[in-house]
Amino acid sequence: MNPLPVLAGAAAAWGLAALIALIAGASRPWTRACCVVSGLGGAAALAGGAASLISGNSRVVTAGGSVVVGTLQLQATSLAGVFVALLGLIAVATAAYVPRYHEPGRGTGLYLAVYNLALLASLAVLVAGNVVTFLVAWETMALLCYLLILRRPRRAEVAAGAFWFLALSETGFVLIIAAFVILAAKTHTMQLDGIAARAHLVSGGWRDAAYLLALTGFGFKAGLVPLHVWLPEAHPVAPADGSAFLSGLITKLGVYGIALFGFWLLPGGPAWRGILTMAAGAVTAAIGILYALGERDIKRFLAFSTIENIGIIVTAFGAAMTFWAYHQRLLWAFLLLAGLYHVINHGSYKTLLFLEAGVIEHATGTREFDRLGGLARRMPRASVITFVGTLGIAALPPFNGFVSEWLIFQGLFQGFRTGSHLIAILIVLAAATLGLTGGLAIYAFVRGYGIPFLGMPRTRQAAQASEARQPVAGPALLAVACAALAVGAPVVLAALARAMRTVTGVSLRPELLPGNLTVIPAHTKFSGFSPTWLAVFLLAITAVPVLIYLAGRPRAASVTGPVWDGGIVAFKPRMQYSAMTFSAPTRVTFDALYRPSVSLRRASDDPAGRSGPVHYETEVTPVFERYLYRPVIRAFEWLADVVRPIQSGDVNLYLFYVFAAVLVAYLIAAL
Amino acid sequence: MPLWFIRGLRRGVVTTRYPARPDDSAALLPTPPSFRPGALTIAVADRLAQVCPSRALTREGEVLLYDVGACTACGRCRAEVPAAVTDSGQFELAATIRARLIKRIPLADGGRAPGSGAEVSP
Amino acid sequence: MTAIQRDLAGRDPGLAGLLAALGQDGPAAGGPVITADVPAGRLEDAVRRIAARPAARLADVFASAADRGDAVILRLIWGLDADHAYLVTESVIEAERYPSLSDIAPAAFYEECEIYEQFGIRPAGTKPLNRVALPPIADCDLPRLGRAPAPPPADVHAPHVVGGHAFEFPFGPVRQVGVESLYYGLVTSGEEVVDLYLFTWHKYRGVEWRLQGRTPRDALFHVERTEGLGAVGPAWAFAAAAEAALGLAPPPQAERSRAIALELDRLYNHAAATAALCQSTGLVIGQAAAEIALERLLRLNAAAFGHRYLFGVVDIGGAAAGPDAAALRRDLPGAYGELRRAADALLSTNSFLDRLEATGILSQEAAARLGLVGPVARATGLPIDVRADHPASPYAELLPEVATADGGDVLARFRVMLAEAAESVRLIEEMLGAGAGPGRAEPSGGAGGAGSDAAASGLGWAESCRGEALAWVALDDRGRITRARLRPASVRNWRGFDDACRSQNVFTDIPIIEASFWLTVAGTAR
Amino acid sequence: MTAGTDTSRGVKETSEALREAVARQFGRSLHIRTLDTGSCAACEQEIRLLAAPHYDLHRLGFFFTPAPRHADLLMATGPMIRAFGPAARKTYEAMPGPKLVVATGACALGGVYQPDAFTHGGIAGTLPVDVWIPGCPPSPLALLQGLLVAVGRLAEKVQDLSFTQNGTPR
Repeated sequence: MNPLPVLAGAAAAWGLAALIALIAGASRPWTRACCVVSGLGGAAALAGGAASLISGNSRVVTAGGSVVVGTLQLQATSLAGVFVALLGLIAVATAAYVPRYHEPGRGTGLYLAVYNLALLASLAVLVAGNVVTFLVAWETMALLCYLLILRRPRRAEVAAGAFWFLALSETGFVLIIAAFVILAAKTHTMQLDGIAARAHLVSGGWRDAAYLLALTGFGFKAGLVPLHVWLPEAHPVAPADGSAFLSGLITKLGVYGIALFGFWLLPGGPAWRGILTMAAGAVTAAIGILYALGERDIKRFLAFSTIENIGIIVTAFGAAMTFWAYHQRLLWAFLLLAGLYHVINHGSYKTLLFLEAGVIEHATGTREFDRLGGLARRMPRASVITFVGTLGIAALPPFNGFVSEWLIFQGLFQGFRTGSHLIAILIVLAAATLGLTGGLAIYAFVRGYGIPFLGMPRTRQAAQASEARQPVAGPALLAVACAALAVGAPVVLAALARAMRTVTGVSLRPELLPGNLTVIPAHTKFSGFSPTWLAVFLLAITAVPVLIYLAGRPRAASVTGPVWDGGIVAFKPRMQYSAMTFSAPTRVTFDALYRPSVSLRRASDDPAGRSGPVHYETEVTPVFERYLYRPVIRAFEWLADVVRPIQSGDVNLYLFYVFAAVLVAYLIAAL
Repeated sequence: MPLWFIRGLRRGVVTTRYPARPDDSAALLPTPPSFRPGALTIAVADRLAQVCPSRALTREGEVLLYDVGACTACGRCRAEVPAAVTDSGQFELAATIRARLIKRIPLADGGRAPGSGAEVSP
Repeated sequence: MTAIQRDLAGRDPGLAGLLAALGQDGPAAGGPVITADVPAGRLEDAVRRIAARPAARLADVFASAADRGDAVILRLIWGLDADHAYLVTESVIEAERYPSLSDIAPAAFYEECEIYEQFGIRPAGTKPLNRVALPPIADCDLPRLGRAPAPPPADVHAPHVVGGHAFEFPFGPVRQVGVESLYYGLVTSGEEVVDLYLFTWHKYRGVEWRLQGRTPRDALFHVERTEGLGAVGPAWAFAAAAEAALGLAPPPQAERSRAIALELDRLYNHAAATAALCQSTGLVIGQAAAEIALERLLRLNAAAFGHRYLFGVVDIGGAAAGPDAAALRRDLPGAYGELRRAADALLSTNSFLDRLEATGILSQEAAARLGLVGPVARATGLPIDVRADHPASPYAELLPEVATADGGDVLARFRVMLAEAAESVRLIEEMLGAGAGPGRAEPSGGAGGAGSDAAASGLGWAESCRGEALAWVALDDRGRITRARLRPASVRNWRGFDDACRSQNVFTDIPIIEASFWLTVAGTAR
Repeated sequence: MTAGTDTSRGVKETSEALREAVARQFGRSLHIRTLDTGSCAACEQEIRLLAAPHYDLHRLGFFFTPAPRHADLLMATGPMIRAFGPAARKTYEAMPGPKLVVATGACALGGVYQPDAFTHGGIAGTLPVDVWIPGCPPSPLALLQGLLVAVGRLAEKVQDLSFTQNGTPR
């Protein structure tokens, strides 16, 4: 079947939702209506994405047409289908979340309008069939996201965060244009599949240039280190569903762009291209999780964890390209598949976590780890849902993160198949980095879940938190998705594998899935496991002790008493690990990266040795902002000062500028 | 570490065999006093009760109440009236009922012969 | 307390000037204890003058209720170690406030807190005090030595609030097996110890209050049981104080008998500290070796004096028990040999030494500032040893040599203890040669040296295994105690403990540091 | 766990039964938690020495445990400072039953300190005592005997001692 009509329906729904929100979004019932429509659109997108996965590349639909902007061309590819489906899932979950999260009002109306348009623009990016459509949609999407972040423009940090986003996004946009222009110029076509078909005409140098420009340009959006700085700035200031959208989808659009160039427009390429991509990914993953461990704000923490996951995905892509260069087409296709599966998984649980972060913020009025605690007792629903997401993102079975990361690892471990020792070592090195990342991720999310939800409340707000009238359905839906994507992994992977054949031309079906719900990393006789049966098994072994306990309870006499506290007068909330003390070991181990600064005030420094209040602060230095971006910014300010004299305000002078510009243009054309 | 091991072997076994066999180090321990009822007159009993710092000795009529539990075996009573007080040499004093640690020691001849206290005084 | 008399000529002439400045006439300041009356108005100036003097340390500060009205007599005891004398200044405080001593001599802070809790007067200034003995119970009406403080305003006690990214690790009061109850508030950033404070109020037994109205000999029973590990030092100090008040001179063989007990006390305590160090570093086999030595030393105590912990040896005016010289000569070398062998083995075990080196470093400056004593102070290079600085008989003739070390870390303390143990053995053998036995000087004439307050009060000291133990006793004309001040060494050295624990150390070092200090909670919460 | 609060009579009958239960349930192995309610630290030293080579209580199946949750027997020393009472009761209540309390040393038995504003003068009023071990401090041998009496592996001797010369001093 042709997915485009379905997607058109989704687009229409979102347009309508935007209209409703714009006109009557201020009132609660209309807000609900808008969300229902938007949710329907999401469902349509989900269906469309699935359809395009099933049907493979659909034909191009051309509409309109003018000499200036070219034609509007749409095309549902199976590569984009993955992202479209994710877009749909996120849209549905968010639609269920919004009505309880946003208090009705004019601002909400506008916000929802912008949000639905942003959904529309993102869809357009994904179904864009030619360069112009893609670029226009991309820029629209960026601007709309900028407005999303500006939900509360009064506050300074909001403006700053939004500006970080816009600045980096535009910088990246320029590079993306350049990449497309190179390809379009060398292949004499603006159509994406045309470019893909004629890519062999482009000389190696230009191919590499185009790819590097694309990697960097999309890297800004995806959040590759050191192009990641906008995420921790923009995520905390946007509303919860806004940041969920940014993390869940917008960063993935960057990944889509990289995949677009690396696997479809310019497949293959020299080994170093893959190695470079892989290295960028590995570094991003490690740095991302390390900074996450240094964070005190839940949303900044989640933003850094997003950077980590993007790193994992890009590592998989880079390794895939490397394998291509060594004629390991099977692994090439397999790692692309694993990466895309991780895209879906991360999209689901990261959205979940951001939505729950919003719940926590509304229930307690803070996002600071060290002002929370003991929420599991006060907010059981939120804690269960968050726990599912946490297990997923910490890549622990039986949830989905484990499956995709396992696949990626299995792919990397087969680096030896390249036949080159150096390459094999490099790939295994990347695998080791991801190993470190995975370990730290578990550490980080033990902290990320334990500090807010376990222990005793650290502040009065946390002690009085209540989840009554807090959104549930949206996150719960995503939690179910997390479980389904794990248990049903073989099925999903099978569908993906078949769909990707249209991109890679490699059939993974028999190698990947010999049946009986087992997954094999491309090559049989290497390894393999069954996520489904693992989940069943885990449930079984957890059930056994529970059953024994339930069976034994009537007979066993038990006395419930207070916790043994060493006989102190009373426990104080201060007597439990805080977020920063919990991650102190990493701060000590990696202090070269963190460059932590410590400020300490204590009464016992008094020469008489009196004891009393202590205050201990430690701050992590934002290395990239300080040592990379600040100089650049200074340089631009300097440049601005230099060129200011040109703007004299004299009309004749400006006319002369125009004349000179035209002259130069002619000269260039003449040569 | 191996050095430590060898040292240990050279050192040999020092562990007591108590309770299977008596332990001779018990002879060194300070032990609660034992009284000669013959030499205990009311006067002596009062002196002992007065000198006992832990109030283990009190006179109740014609009986000297001796609380072994409260006694610290400080030896002051022995020093006060050596003729009436000696060492019991008992160290296995654990009791499961507090009352079993309180001994009633009858005083000699109903406490007549008030001078008798002077004879035993040093 | 017949300490050898030194006359002013033997002393640094500066002292005469100082005393003159304090309004003292020279001759009166002949003995090892100089008493000076300092009016409250001139107290601050006097403290500055004395503190400015080299080798003058504030050994103790305590108060006692004056006979008339609500006035409080504030006594400062200064150890003028270079001059081999103690200087006791007495000031009558009428007001609620008195000049803040800890601003000039920081060592006075802990005692300022004590005095506030016991007498309700507090130092001038707004600096908060710490809770020392009173439990944090709203209506805590424990009997006081003086007048109870008014319901404390909020600013009296410094609250132990932890801010920022650190958290408080509560430890105790019920801690490991076989150790005293003690509460650590351990403030940590997750790795290093940021701050540490102690609560000891749950062991406060009001001993000083208990002693009031008792006869010295009756009180001695409780003094010995105030700090059972190392009971001889405080007991001797108390007995010496009472003897000074009563004007008694114990017979020499009794003094030697006390001194032998004191050195045996030092020996077994250092052995116990060695065992504790091994335990805290997880060297079980070394712990066993040290404990064999410890048990043999305790049995030696029992054989020599009839008590494993040497209770009941010291007596007012002499010694109630004399050593069994034969047993000592027979068993001391063997028992000490055990300790020596264990120590040599430990000093050649690197895994052990590595834990001790650079752990719990205490600077000499801190030790001097906080007025620490004993092995802890000597391990920082401060040669404070009462046996040498204020030699009471028989130490005047023995001339013990003071063991010091540099670095002030746990290893330094360990080495000091070992050196002291060796010195103790030498001293014991020497004293056995001179002959020792029981004996008691009976009060000449009416008991209690019938008379004025000055005559019936006295200061006593002894170098216990933990350092200088001080006692001050005032008797009424019936020879009963009106005010007894006990200052075991533990009271002093605990205040250096948190200093040693802070900063560069991590959790696991704290038991090691505690073992190397080898203090008792009972001694400080008395 | 109100046994800790109500005073001796009610407790006494139960403690007899309790001792049988203890002897039956863990006749040979027992875990000990110590509790310092204000002692002078000498009793603590003697208790530490129980584990030392000379006495080695492990050979008799006794072990020390820092966690009351794992302890069967509480060795309490000291006169029970009033301010420490709550902590002592917490410790006792943190122990699983059946459990024994051994009052260790003259202070704990009410010898050295009389009841006053500072101390209860003995632990009997605060905790239900099952075995009393006199001594100041009780020597490790005395402690061993007390522990063995506590688990019914040794008969107590003190009740047929008269502490008089013509009695049966043995």
